[in-house]
Amino acid sequence: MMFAAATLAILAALALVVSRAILGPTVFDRALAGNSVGTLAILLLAVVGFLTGRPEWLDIAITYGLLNLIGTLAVLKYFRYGDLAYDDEDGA
Amino acid sequence: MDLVIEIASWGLILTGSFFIMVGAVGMNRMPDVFTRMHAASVIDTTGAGFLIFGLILQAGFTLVAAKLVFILLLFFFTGPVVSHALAQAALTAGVEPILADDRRPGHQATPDDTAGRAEGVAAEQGEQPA
Amino acid sequence: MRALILAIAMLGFWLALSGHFTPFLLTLGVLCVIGVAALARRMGLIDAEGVPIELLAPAVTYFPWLFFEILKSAWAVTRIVLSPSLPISPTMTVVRASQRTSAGLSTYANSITLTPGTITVGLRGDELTVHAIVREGADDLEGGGMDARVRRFEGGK
Amino acid sequence: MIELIEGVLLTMLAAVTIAIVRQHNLFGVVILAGVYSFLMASVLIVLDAVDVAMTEASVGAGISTVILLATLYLTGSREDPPAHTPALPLFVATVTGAALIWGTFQLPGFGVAHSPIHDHVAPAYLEASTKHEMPPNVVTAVLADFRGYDTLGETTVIFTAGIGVMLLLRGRRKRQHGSAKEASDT
Repeated sequence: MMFAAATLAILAALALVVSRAILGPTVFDRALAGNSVGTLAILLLAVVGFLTGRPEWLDIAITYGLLNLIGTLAVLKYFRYGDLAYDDEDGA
Repeated sequence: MDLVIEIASWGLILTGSFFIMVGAVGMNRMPDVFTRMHAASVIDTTGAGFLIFGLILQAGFTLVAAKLVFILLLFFFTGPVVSHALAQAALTAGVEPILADDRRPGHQATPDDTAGRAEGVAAEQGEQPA
Repeated sequence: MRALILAIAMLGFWLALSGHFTPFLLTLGVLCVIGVAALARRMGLIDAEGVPIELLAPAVTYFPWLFFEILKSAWAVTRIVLSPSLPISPTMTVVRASQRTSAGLSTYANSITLTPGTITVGLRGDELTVHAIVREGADDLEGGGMDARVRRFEGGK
Repeated sequence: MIELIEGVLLTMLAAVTIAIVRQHNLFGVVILAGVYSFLMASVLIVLDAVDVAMTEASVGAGISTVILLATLYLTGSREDPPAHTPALPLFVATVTGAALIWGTFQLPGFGVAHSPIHDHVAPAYLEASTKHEMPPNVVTAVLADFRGYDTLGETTVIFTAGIGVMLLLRGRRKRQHGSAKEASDT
């Protein structure tokens, strides 16, 4: 019951955030919304796991978290430096 | 005792859901990227935090709880990195924040501005029809 | 020493994800952890910045304080979002950070970002550029309460 | 409840798809494609296809975002105005889509226990994976043990492709940055 409530809240929030991703207007609004979509997808995953009584899928939520970080940072690094491989050769 | 835990996790999960909704609404109400980021960080910290604490109470002392703690730590350590990168990238690209009050000394340019690149990106954004 | 603690932490993470304790899988896990720790050491990732074990003890008191700060400011942002008139007064300001180590400095910058309502936008030397959603948030940071708290966290006086 | 979640997620997927089509800034397209992948992975999770969801998230939201950005670095980020009318592509896409939808009518219903895929190799895999010393997860056992050579071949192909992409991008970078930077790096 409370998981259902939380699921509904997350879905509503997801809809709002996706609408922000679609409306933009700048690329950074989209990137911000994209990152929030990732966060909400992780939370949805966790809550749905409890809702269906099988919360073991959380490893995947962790993977999502790491991927979300990589994806968003790749986009932002591109804007900051204009090149994904910026400090590849500087030892980082 | 079980009842106490049950009620506590109810409260935490509903509080978390509330903050998630607030953050999402805020992302649609705020006027520009920088102010929207504040709303998004409500989702990342308070919303996710309360929700996951509630789920931990439900999970009890199991591996599931440990994984939830990892997810929470992940949010707390990666969230600021992303926000910071986003703000800096937006500023570098020439997105001017809407400000009521600018206390930066002399309103100097952003740190190590890569000017040529920034103009290109800003020009692209100008063409966007919202 | 740092490599050992890193290895123990990674082993704990691996165990939590795996959830299987047969000897075969445990051996594989331990071997992987040793390999990764050796690799990290070779890459020079294991130093005061990569594995800040000195900060573990102060973190016990710092994090609850930070959580409380996050709660307070999240509530403030919530009130702003939910009020019909949207009373924001976005402010950019420059704050001086007094931390000595890079780990302390990044803790301060990230703590500012973690509390909803303030975001560290830039960092040059010991000057943080901060965007706050209302003037009061910028005033608080300029007051330096959090700065002093982080300085104590990293072990200064 | 599950149907509701699926319905909402699929609606959002449709909205994001339309937004991708209408978007002319290719950075926006990349980011929206990442959003699409996360939503799709959530749908797959709700449908119980956990391993597919993992793949969708890592390939769709992780790797292809990075690869598409690397491509944009080489090509520029504005969509060119179309050189010809969209009638032919639209026709091809419509026919393909219709054929695919028509194909789904022949498939067994979702979650039917005795559809062909569940009656042939799956029981054998399930039985064998409990008998021998194998990874505890059956999907992993199938991928890494029963179809081990298959998986080895796949990963070899992907690894080679990755190396090829890296070499291509690297060669371009060297030429652009000139030799002065290289000298300072060593």
